[in-house]
Amino acid sequence: MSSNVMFSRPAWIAVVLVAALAALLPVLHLAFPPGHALHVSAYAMGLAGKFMCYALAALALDLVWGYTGILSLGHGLFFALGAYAHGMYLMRAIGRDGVYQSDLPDFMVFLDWSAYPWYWAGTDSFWYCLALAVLAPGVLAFVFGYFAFRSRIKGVYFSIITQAMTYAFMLLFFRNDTGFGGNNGFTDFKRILGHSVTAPETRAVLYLATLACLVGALLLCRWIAASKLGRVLQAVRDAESRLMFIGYDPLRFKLFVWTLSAMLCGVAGALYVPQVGIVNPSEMSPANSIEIVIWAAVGGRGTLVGPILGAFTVNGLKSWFTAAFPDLWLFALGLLFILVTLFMQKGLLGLLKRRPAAPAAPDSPASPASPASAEGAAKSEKEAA
Amino acid sequence: MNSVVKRAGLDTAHGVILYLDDVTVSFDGFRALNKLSLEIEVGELRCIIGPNGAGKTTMMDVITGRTRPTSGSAYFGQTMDLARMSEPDIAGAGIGRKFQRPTVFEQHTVFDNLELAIRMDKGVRRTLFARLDSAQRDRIAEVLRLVRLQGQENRLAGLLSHGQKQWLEIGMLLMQEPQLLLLDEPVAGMSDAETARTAELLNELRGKHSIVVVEHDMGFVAEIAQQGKVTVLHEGAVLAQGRMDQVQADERVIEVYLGR
Amino acid sequence: MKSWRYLLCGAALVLQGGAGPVAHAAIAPAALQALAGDDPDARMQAVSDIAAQADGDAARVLRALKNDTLYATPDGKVYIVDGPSILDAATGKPPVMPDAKPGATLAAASAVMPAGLDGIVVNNRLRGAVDAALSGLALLSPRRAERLAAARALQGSEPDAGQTILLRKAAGVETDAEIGALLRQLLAMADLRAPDAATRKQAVAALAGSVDPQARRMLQAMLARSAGSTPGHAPDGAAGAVDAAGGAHGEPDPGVRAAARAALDAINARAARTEWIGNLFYGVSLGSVLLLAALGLAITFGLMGIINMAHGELLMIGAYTTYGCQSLFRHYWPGALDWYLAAALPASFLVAATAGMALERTVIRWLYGRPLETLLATWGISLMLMQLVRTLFGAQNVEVANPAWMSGGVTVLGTLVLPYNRIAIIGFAFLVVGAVWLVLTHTRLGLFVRAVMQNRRMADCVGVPTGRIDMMTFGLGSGIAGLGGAALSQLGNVGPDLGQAYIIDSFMVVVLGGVGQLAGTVIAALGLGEANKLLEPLAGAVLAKIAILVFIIVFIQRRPQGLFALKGRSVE
Amino acid sequence: MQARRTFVTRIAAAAALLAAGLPAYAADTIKVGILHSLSGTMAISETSLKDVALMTIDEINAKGGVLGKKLEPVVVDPASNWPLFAEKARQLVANDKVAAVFGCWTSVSRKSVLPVFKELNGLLFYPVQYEGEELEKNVFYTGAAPNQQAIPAVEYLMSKEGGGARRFVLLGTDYVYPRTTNKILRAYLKSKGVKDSDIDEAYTPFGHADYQTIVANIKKFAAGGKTAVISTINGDSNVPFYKELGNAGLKATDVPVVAFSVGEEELRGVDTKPLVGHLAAWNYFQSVKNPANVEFIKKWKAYAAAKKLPNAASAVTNDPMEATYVGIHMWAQAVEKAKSTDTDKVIAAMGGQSFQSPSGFTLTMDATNHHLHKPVMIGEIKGDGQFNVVWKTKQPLRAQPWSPYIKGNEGKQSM
Repeated sequence: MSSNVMFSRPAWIAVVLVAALAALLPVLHLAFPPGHALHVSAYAMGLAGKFMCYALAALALDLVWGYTGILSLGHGLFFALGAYAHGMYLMRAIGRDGVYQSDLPDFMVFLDWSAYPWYWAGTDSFWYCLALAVLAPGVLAFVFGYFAFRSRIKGVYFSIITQAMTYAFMLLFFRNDTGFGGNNGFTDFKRILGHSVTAPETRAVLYLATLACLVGALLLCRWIAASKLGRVLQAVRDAESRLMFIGYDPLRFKLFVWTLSAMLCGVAGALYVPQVGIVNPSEMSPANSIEIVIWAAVGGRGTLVGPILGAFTVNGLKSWFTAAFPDLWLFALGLLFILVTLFMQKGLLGLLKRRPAAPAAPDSPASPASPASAEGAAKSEKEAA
Repeated sequence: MNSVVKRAGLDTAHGVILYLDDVTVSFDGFRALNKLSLEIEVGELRCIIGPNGAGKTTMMDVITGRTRPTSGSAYFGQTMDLARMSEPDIAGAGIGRKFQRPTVFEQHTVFDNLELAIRMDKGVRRTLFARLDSAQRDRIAEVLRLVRLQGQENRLAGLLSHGQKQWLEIGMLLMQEPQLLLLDEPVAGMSDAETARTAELLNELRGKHSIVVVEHDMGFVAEIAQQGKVTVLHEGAVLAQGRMDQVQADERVIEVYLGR
Repeated sequence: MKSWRYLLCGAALVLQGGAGPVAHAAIAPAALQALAGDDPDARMQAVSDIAAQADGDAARVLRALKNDTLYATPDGKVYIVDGPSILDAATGKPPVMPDAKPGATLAAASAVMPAGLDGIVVNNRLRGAVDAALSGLALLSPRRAERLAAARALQGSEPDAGQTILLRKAAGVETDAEIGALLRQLLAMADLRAPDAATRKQAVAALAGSVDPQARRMLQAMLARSAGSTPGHAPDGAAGAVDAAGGAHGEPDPGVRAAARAALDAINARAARTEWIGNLFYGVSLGSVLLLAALGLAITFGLMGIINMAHGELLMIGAYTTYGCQSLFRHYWPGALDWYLAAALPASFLVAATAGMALERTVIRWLYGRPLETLLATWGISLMLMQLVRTLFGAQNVEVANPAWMSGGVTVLGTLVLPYNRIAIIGFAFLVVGAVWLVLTHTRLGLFVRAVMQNRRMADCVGVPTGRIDMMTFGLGSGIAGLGGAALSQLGNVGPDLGQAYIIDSFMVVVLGGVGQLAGTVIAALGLGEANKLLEPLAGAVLAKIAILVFIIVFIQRRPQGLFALKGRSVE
Repeated sequence: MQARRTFVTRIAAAAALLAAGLPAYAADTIKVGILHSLSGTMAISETSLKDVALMTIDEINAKGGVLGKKLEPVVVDPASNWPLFAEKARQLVANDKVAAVFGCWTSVSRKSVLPVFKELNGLLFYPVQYEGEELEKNVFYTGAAPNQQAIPAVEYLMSKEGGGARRFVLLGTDYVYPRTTNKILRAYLKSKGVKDSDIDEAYTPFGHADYQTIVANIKKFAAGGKTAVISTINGDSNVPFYKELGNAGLKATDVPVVAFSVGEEELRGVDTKPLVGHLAAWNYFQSVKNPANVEFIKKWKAYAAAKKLPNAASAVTNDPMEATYVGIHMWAQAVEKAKSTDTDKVIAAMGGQSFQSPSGFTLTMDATNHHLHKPVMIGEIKGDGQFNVVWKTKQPLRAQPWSPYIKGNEGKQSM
């Protein structure tokens, strides 16, 4: 019996538990001196923070892919736009501490610019930039999505043009004359709201903010998924035309979830910049967008925990491999992707939940989500409820 | 362009719910519909038969807004120009369509399928905050009974038998409380028993809705057409029209359709 | 360069003695010594002096110098060391040495010679002089090709007095029309300096047909005003403008100036035309590259609907196979090195095809009907393939050389050079397209392929071995990609990242062309190529590329199914 | 929902692994980090630097190591991913507690790790010629600053020997190094009386592979007078550029191209016959003749063969490799002098360190600006992919990281 209950009791407990544990990291980081057994190094915390941003992006992507069956190969762009938007503030916040002691960022001084271009207006305000980090991806997604969905672009075609979009933006941002620092992008941040970005306290706060956003996003997505709208989204994925003929306008639903997802990605990006200390156009490279997809797939698409799990697993492995076997790690990672797609259609989460497989839904390029994993989706909905 | 629940503007003053007037549809030269004219009266159950490629499905497409007529006009009631409305609007206005191949939401339970179809404001916001009230639950239960799926409501639609899917789809149409039901081969691939039950079902619906049934199965048609009108399509135009026995007697029909 | 006067005498000698070397005169050791020294001007002088001898020895030494085969010992003895043979530069005979047999190898030689036998370094300046000198000699060569090359080589700079004399001589005896024209143009440049206006006027007229940038520069100089005037900016040269405040014109006589202006206009007009034609060619060329890159994908993605992210790596495999063949030829069959492509093409096709089939059997076959999952799997594959190549061949690019017949280019319209390798690749691209078309339309395999792609179940029922067809289709696509890689290796990098450079463009082309539409792919590729090349001069490389991408996005909005969308009755 | 629990354990695991994981390091070795991309787009250039670094470390260990301890290299792969560079740098310095890090190639990778080294007071040796406009206490730059590469090259081109070029095409990939270099060169050329109309500046995107139009433009521009091309094209685009150049019949004697990022390693990927005579400016060429270099080349070839590096047979040395080699040796010397690996002590000891480098000169580390005094050499490409050194400075030049040709740099010459 379908209902709008968000989480079952155990699920609630789990969420709170995980959040609490995650929130413990910065405390340990601050409370205990380096070397102490319980000390959590800035490195570990930074890593976890970074992963949480990735997780947020993966979660956002899964909302459109896993639930609505729209595969975006351009989410890296939304992520990057959020990052750049926040980066603009961080650049302004450097003030005169730059190499050329100018009010302008070094790269502008360097291009002999004497004033900020118009699109930098207002970026000295933290809150404006934060809003921008959400709105810029949102607006872009809305416009792009409106036209794409209106002309009923589906499946592969949609994926490819999203890829074209992010690729075009990457080239644009690589240009020095575009006014976003070209290849070097934004880096060497000094302070955020007056606090040094490298101070442990600032780090802790950023980390907690990220955690809060991630949990918030999780709850939001869960709420949407559990609502009737969530079921409509899956209906879009499985039989869009039927949905149309019972009176729903798929365009609006797709647009809604697509834009929302882009905004979440923007948030992830905004949180990402200060923690890694650099944003550059390669964040927009098609490969990065594909990686986000892979996180969702590895964790288990069509679920909400899956993408988070996936983001942590893949990036955790990446961080470890690149240090442990620098020459071979790509083999391992590549193999992982292949195995996951071949044998774990429900991703890692699928492994954790033993459930009988269900019959395949009619499958076509227009409904990308594989029947089995869609099944997984439907199921995980059920028992979360 | 919110699809509205109250059938604003559906004006059936002249007792006619659907007009097709000189509708022509051509794909790169090939005329799927050729000056097709047709009228469906309120509460009528009309059977439409015709050999493959006669244009039955294209006609459905035109009525439901999937295909735009190359020329001619299609009106829902006196006022609604179907050629100007989007699929969802048409559905919202009260035309329900069942496809040839049963299409239901396989990953949803039977209950969810019906709930999704329920007649209400289907905009994004309303959907997001939608809650089922008891009246709606009763309605769902009623339809479940009607389409003989009681006790199945928590099964995934994908697990239903072919016939059950057909019924579920019809049930979804009923949830929309449509004025006009378009049924494209409702008994295709059904066992005799299922066919019989479907016939019963349609007979129950007779009068409550205007119904257009496109079907090959003559036996079935004969069963549900009763004294009602039967239309024979051929090469995108009406070949003959009249009571079943008349039509069956018409030698042109025998020529092209029963073919010998 | 007064040396040209000697050169003239030498040349005269050569003429008298008919073609071919004359009485043998060894080369002055002093000159050689200077050549070996490190006073740049002395070395230039030495080149002139040697050139002045204008005989076989001189030519041999100069060529040796040009080809880095001229060696010197610290005490200034100079030898021509070419592979196994050693010659005394001065005499052109094997060096007279106590215990070295004639034709001893460099190693042997250096063993007996004073230590520190070392190559004589040539820099551009010296090389330029050597080239000029050699061309000067070649002007009188009996072989047309050599004379033509020489005449061409002499362009680009104004001939000096000595050169002029030689040129007149050569022009006098030149029988070939084309060469004659070139020589006359060179002479005309000299005549521009002539004292009397009439000669100058003739010269100007003669130069109207010239493609030599130097000629253009000189004409501009004539029109420019001497004071504060820049070449390239020609003020209005109407008669009477002379006494205007701007100072005197480079050319005093208004009549000649008018002629010069006319000539200059003619030259510029021709240049503009040539540039336009050039852009068109570049577009086609780029288009053919895109086509070769995308064609394989048009089959695997277009026909089979497999989002093959490893497509780029299949290109790479093709390129590396080409590299492998080249290395093998180098090693075992250096004589036929120029023809290594003949082996490389089939090889790259087979290797890539095999790799493709292996992928299809092991991974992709399990993912049919789940196109977006193949994307992930093939992405993983592409990562592994790249790393594999890195471990096998190293992260650095490997060298794939154009065969001799593919390097250089044909000069059309005087200035426009169409590189042979690009011409070859354009031709090749269309050959491959033709072949694919034939396979798909005129063979049983093609029939099956189309059948399976249109209705797998039905094909299955009528007994088409769909499994095998899938494998072979994918193999075909991969093989084509391999061919593409082989072709691309002739233009750019062959490295582990080769594939990444093309994968996105390939997808754009296929999608733009319309999935499953071979013709669409061809048109899309050429269209994008042209568009890109016509935009680039206006917007620059980056913006041009962005514009193209935006265009693609917008276009897909208009025609979601690509260029060649199939309209039809909606099917549920 | 057990998924959530494993998700917890994963965080915990990750944290444990990464935080607690590595700081346990043996006291009898000194760890040094090697931070070069072994995958991704930069692997092309950086892989060989990793190998040279390892070779140098072996060499030092063979001589008994430093302070009587063996050096223990920690190799990581930042995969040409700039944020990953920062992460890896932190891991090396904070977790592995390495005494020094040798690495980075692109400007952006350096910029992305800088904050880390400043924050953790680590030590970075950067072996690549770069744009300057930077001076960091924690970084030692063993590559060339613009005045140690670009300007002498242009001087040469303008000289009689160099062909007396009067017009210049500044051609580069669109990122900070070419931009800066060209900015400096433009200012320099102006100071030499070259008019703006005689300078043409053009940029191409990364990985640009189609140089038809560009080459055509160069040809057109060159029609206006004796022209030279100054190329700051990024490694990977050079092959297509040079192939186009060769086939379009632009000979070095007509339009010489001088490149700042093309060395022996890059030329391995090109058929150099059509390129004979084009130039490159570096502080070292494999072809320079002196005992130190002979030794260096011999060691490298032996190492490549021993480690079975891919196509070891054709192994070559180049400038950044030499810079890496020098950097590691100087660091070792400094540690010996400081009797400690403590960053500040080593920084102090680095000043004035000198080393007999394969370039045939004795290089000295400038105490005030952390750059090496380097000789400048101009080489012409030969048919065999090596370079003829056609010009070199008499003695090493002091680096000017803050180019006097960029305004606002006055009096910024040291820290």
